[in-house]
Amino acid sequence: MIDWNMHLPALQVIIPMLSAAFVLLLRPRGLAWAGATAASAFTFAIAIMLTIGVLDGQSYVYQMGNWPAPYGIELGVDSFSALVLLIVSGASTLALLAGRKSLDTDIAEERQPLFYAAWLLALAGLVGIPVAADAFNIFVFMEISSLASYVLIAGGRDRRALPAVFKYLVMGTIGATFYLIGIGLIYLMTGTLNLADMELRIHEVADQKPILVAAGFITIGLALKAAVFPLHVWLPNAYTYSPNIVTVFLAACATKVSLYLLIRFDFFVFQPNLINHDIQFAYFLMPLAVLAILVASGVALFEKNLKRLFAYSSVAQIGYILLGASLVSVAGLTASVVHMFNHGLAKGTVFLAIACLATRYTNLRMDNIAGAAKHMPWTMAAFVVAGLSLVGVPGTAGFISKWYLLSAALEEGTVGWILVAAIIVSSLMAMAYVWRVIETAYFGVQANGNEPVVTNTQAVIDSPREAPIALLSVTWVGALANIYYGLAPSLPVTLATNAAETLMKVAP
Amino acid sequence: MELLGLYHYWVFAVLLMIGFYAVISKSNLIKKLIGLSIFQAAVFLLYITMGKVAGGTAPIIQAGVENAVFSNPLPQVLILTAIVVGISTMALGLGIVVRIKEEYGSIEERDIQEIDRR
Amino acid sequence: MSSNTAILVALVLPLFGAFGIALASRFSDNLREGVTLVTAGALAWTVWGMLPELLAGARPYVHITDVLPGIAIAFRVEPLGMMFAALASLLWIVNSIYSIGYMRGNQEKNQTRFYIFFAVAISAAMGIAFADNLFTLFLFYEILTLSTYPLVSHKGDAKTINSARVYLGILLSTSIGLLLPAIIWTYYVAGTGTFTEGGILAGNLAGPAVGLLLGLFVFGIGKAAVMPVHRWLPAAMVAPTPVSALLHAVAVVKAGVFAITKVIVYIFGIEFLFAEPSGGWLLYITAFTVIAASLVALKQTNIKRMLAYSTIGQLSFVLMAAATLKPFAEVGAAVHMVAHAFGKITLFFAAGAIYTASKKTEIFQLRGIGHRMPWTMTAFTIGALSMIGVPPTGGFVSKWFILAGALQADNYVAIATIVISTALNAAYFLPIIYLAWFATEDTANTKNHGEAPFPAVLALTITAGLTLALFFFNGPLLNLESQLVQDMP
Amino acid sequence: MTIIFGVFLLTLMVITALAIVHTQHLFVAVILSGIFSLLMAANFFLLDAADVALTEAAIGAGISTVLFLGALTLTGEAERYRSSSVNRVVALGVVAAITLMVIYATFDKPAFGDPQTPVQQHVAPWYIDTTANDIDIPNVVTAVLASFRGYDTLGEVFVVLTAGIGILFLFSATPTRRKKPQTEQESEVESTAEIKFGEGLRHFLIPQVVGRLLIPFILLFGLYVQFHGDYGPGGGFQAGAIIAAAIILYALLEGEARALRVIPQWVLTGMMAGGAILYSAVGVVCMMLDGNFLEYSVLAADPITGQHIGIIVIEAGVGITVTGVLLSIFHAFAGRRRF
Repeated sequence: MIDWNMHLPALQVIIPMLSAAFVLLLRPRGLAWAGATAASAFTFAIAIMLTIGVLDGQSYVYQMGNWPAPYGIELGVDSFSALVLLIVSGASTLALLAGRKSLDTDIAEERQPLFYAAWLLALAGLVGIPVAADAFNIFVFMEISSLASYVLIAGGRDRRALPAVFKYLVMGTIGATFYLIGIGLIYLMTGTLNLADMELRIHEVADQKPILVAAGFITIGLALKAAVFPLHVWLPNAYTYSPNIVTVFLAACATKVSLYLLIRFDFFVFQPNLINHDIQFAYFLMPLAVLAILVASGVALFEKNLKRLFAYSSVAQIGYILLGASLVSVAGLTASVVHMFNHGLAKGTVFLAIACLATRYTNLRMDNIAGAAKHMPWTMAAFVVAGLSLVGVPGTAGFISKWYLLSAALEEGTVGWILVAAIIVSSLMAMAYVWRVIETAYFGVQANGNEPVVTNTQAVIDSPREAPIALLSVTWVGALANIYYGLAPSLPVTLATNAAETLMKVAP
Repeated sequence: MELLGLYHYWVFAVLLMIGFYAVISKSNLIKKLIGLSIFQAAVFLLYITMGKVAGGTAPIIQAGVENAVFSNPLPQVLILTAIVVGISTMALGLGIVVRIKEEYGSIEERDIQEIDRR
Repeated sequence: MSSNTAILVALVLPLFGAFGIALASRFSDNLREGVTLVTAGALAWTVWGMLPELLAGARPYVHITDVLPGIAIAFRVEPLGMMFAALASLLWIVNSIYSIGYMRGNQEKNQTRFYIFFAVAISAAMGIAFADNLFTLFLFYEILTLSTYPLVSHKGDAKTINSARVYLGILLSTSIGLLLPAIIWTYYVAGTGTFTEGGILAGNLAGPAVGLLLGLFVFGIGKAAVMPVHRWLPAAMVAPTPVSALLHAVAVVKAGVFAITKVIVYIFGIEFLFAEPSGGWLLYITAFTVIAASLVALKQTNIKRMLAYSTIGQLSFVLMAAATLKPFAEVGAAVHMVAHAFGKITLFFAAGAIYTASKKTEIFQLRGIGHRMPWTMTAFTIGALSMIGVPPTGGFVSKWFILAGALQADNYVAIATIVISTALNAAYFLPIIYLAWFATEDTANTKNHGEAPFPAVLALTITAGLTLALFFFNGPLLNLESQLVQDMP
Repeated sequence: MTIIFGVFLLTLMVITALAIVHTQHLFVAVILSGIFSLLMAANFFLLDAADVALTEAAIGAGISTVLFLGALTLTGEAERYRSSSVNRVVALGVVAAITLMVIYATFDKPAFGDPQTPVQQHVAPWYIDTTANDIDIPNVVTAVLASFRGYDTLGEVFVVLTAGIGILFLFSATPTRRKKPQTEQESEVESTAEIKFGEGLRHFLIPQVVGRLLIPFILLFGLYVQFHGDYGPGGGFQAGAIIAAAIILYALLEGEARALRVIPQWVLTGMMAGGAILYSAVGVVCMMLDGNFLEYSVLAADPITGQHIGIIVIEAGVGITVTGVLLSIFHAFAGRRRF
């Protein structure tokens, strides 16, 4: 009898990948969507099984081809990767379940098998990274996910998607190449690619220049992929002009995976070995994180386009995640990991609600959606919940991460108070930009008359008053999850605490 | 031998610099992609250089030859992969450039920004 | 019903009510109002039912869930919360009766939405009243803010939206910007945020930090409207009058002063705060707010705006009493919350009744109106007397206790403030009473009108009666609140 | 001697790269970058990396150049602007910072070619020994590629597949500017142009004859590289590129349309997916046979035979996908009308 439980880490990646190849061949209408959704749901189920296993204290290690560890490629799943796997596969599944109608309007029917195959490849790449325990293997899967997400974003109807995706491609490739230089230098000094082995062997050569430079290259390269301020310039347009459902998927998880990798590398490999690495890491990233939080929130305050507004908000939220990590403490790291989960939840739901709006309003500029709540009360109610979660109002998931982040900052003494101030100022800015949208949608009056301006007048008559039921119900699943994880956050908190303790090498 | 080694690393650094310069400063999108490919090629050189063993041969075991010195096969495998990844990125990039030309009528970054601002 | 279940019922009942209101509105308006009244009645019955046990010294407790390790959603009934809950649940009935008359009399739109959010706000007020720790308090505090937003912005025109934005902006930003750090700081230094008799901060915090933390709490709880975070209160006057009554008398501002008092009593601990000089500024800022708000009220011509500034003054009056940190003053603070609630709701009801009947909103328009609306203006007079603190009204009782506390503490700032503010209160209320009863009506500009619709008159008569009753039958209340301070010197 | 040759090649590469960046004529830049790749390949050969050299020559110099030229015909050949001075300063600043970083790193680097460095000591000997004992094929690079790090290679196949999907997806969009109905005259002009373009070099005798002669040999060579990968330099990637090159040559001679008739797009799409599926299926079969994913040893009673089977099959999968993807991409570029 085959022990499938043992194979889970491998299956996690292989299933979406193999399904992608099959989906490519599915011709008849709708089948590609169904295949992709089923594969994604299966992937999600595996992620859940892995999480349950991890919570039970099981540790997953898998040797590809049964070759022993530093020689062959090893896979491993611990609390940290399990959490990221949940975010990625969950976001993909929900987005697919919600998005059929929305994607039908964005992607012509004959292009759909290609599109859904690319979607599954993006999923496979994104789950492949947290599962991998080998530095070069991570590079390969990083490229699968990047190339596939370029394709997904290029599916946007607006032609501005193309320059946006080109910029993303160039910057993403530079980031990946930096990463490659970094692991090349480490390999030069240690002779290994396996992360665990690297951690052991790097100790002897920790003070040598190539290792320091490698740490620099890897951190910068991954920061580029994770859209850390000021390397975020590719992100706003890429999110704005991609198909709405793709934005849901990517905004919820794509940058999180790069952040995962950044944190894993810096804490797992460098932190215990490099002298003063914690201080360098903090000095380098903390100012960037604070700037990201403040500047991006500020930009979001004045942004008119709904999607770009929340894209900038994502840049700010990435700043939060980084800020927690840059404290280099168990509490900070916990905050950071918890926020990965909660932000995925909140931002995913926000973009789902925006996708709902987009089914009725072709132009998502602020003044155009005035009074939308009258026509789409359920959509806007879900948006309000998600928006509050983004701000960090108690009772929502966002509050939990803010609580952890502030607690962690308070541990730091004087610097901590500056950080507290920054976090609070940006929370207030978040409140302002979220509320601007809510107020417009609930009380705004259309400049020219009372009815919504839909460029296609036919759509006003034909379209239902609310978004399609599948899309709307998934949006509400997201909204309710925001509340559920605001009141009973033990799942992300337990995983994050375990992850932080493992990374900081504190005995639990 | 030492000199050649350092020269390899310096050439790696210089090529990296040339490629990166082209990516950042050029306005033409195709030129940017060419720069990107030089940038990546430089990294290939870094890896292959480090795998070289003095007096070694390509890592192909030949019957009857005992105690042969082989260069390290691992960086070669990695770079094989990286080359293929590189060409895939490049192809996709070119596809996007062609589509940009179709939609905007230009492949100069400056023109595109100008058109979008309107 | 045991008191433990009663807590949960009190929290959930208004939510079921909201649901019932939504359902009932599909059938008829009368049914909807019926549901509101029944729910309000049931809630009051539930809450008041806990009173005997509490007087006997019981402290019912319910633990819902641990959100994070050490941070729970839990509820415990103690004298202060009991008083607040009892007050809110009682006034909800009266307010509902009044709303029926007001909303119908003014043909307001979206009445169902109004009743639903009103019920949600009451549920949040119950949560605040019974909160066992800072986290739970904060949670319901924010729910209260958010659920009252649709009430404030009820009218939906541009001016209303602007004012509602000020309302929400100040309340949310102070709570996130100041209260949340204060709470996290408390959890961080004390390891807990549970309201404990005698406080939890003693030994965990000292020096100027205490004053700073107190500041974060006092200004973070923006609902208490201590200057300079009082701006939202006049802004919120754009709301329909029952909402203003809710905001000022029942839920919102009372939640603010209640929360601050609770924090002073159960987080800092009276003795700890008394021993720590850095917390002393609270007395001065509240005293300043009392005087300043009264002066501003003196200059107002719009009745509701005047009442709003009066509220700001009275709230700080309560806080000043609490900050006197003497047993009499603490009891006085608690009683004054009740007395002010009864008095101020009467005044708002009267103002609303005047508007409904005559569309008058300015003080100078009130000449001789007492003869057209005798019931309304009698109630108004009683409310005003209570604000000034003249017997036989509830306001006298509380002022008496507060003055006694100030004398006990030899606190001349407090004594002077009490005296001056009484004079100022008299200065802005007495002219209205004079105008209403003794001036001759300006007949040219007045349409012929009588009293407001019956439910409105009924409601304001009840609250005026309550104001008087508080003077004569205050025994149970004093008993209950003296439990707060029974261990004090 | 090799030292001098190495220095010469490296210097030439730098000069070529500078020329590429400097020229404003994109056609020249593309041809130069082909030359750059050839120089790189030669250099790899000097560094004992025969497989990489072959790949770089086939892919970097061959396929990449074809793709760039294909794109150039669709986009135009001139670079319109020089870099602005602001851009230049910024670029030079960033570049200088990174170069300093890299040169800083070279100081503690182990000596070039030293067999005692960690790179040569840690895992490398194990690969060479284990290949001899457990896999028993001469080419260690192939063993590492296909078995020890077979999972990487699987990922790589999917990267190629993604690129193929991406190009097909991008080019399945109709340009918005062309959606308007065309005037009669325009469409006529266009259709005649298309006929000429579609005919390839059919009317030129010498390329026709030479090409016809060459194609079978190229195909044969491709197959040789595919199946001889275990013994010498080569494998699925190189073979795929070479076979694709043969068919591209055919398309150049006979016209793109006719080439597409010989191997239609649905076959190509099938190849793209099929190769990848074949590869993954080997892994899944290994799982079914109670091994780990991609543990070829369980495929036959004798582990070494199992390894051989596994490597041959997955190399075939790689070859099929690479051929399919490269041809799809070529057709996508070549069959695109110029707008």
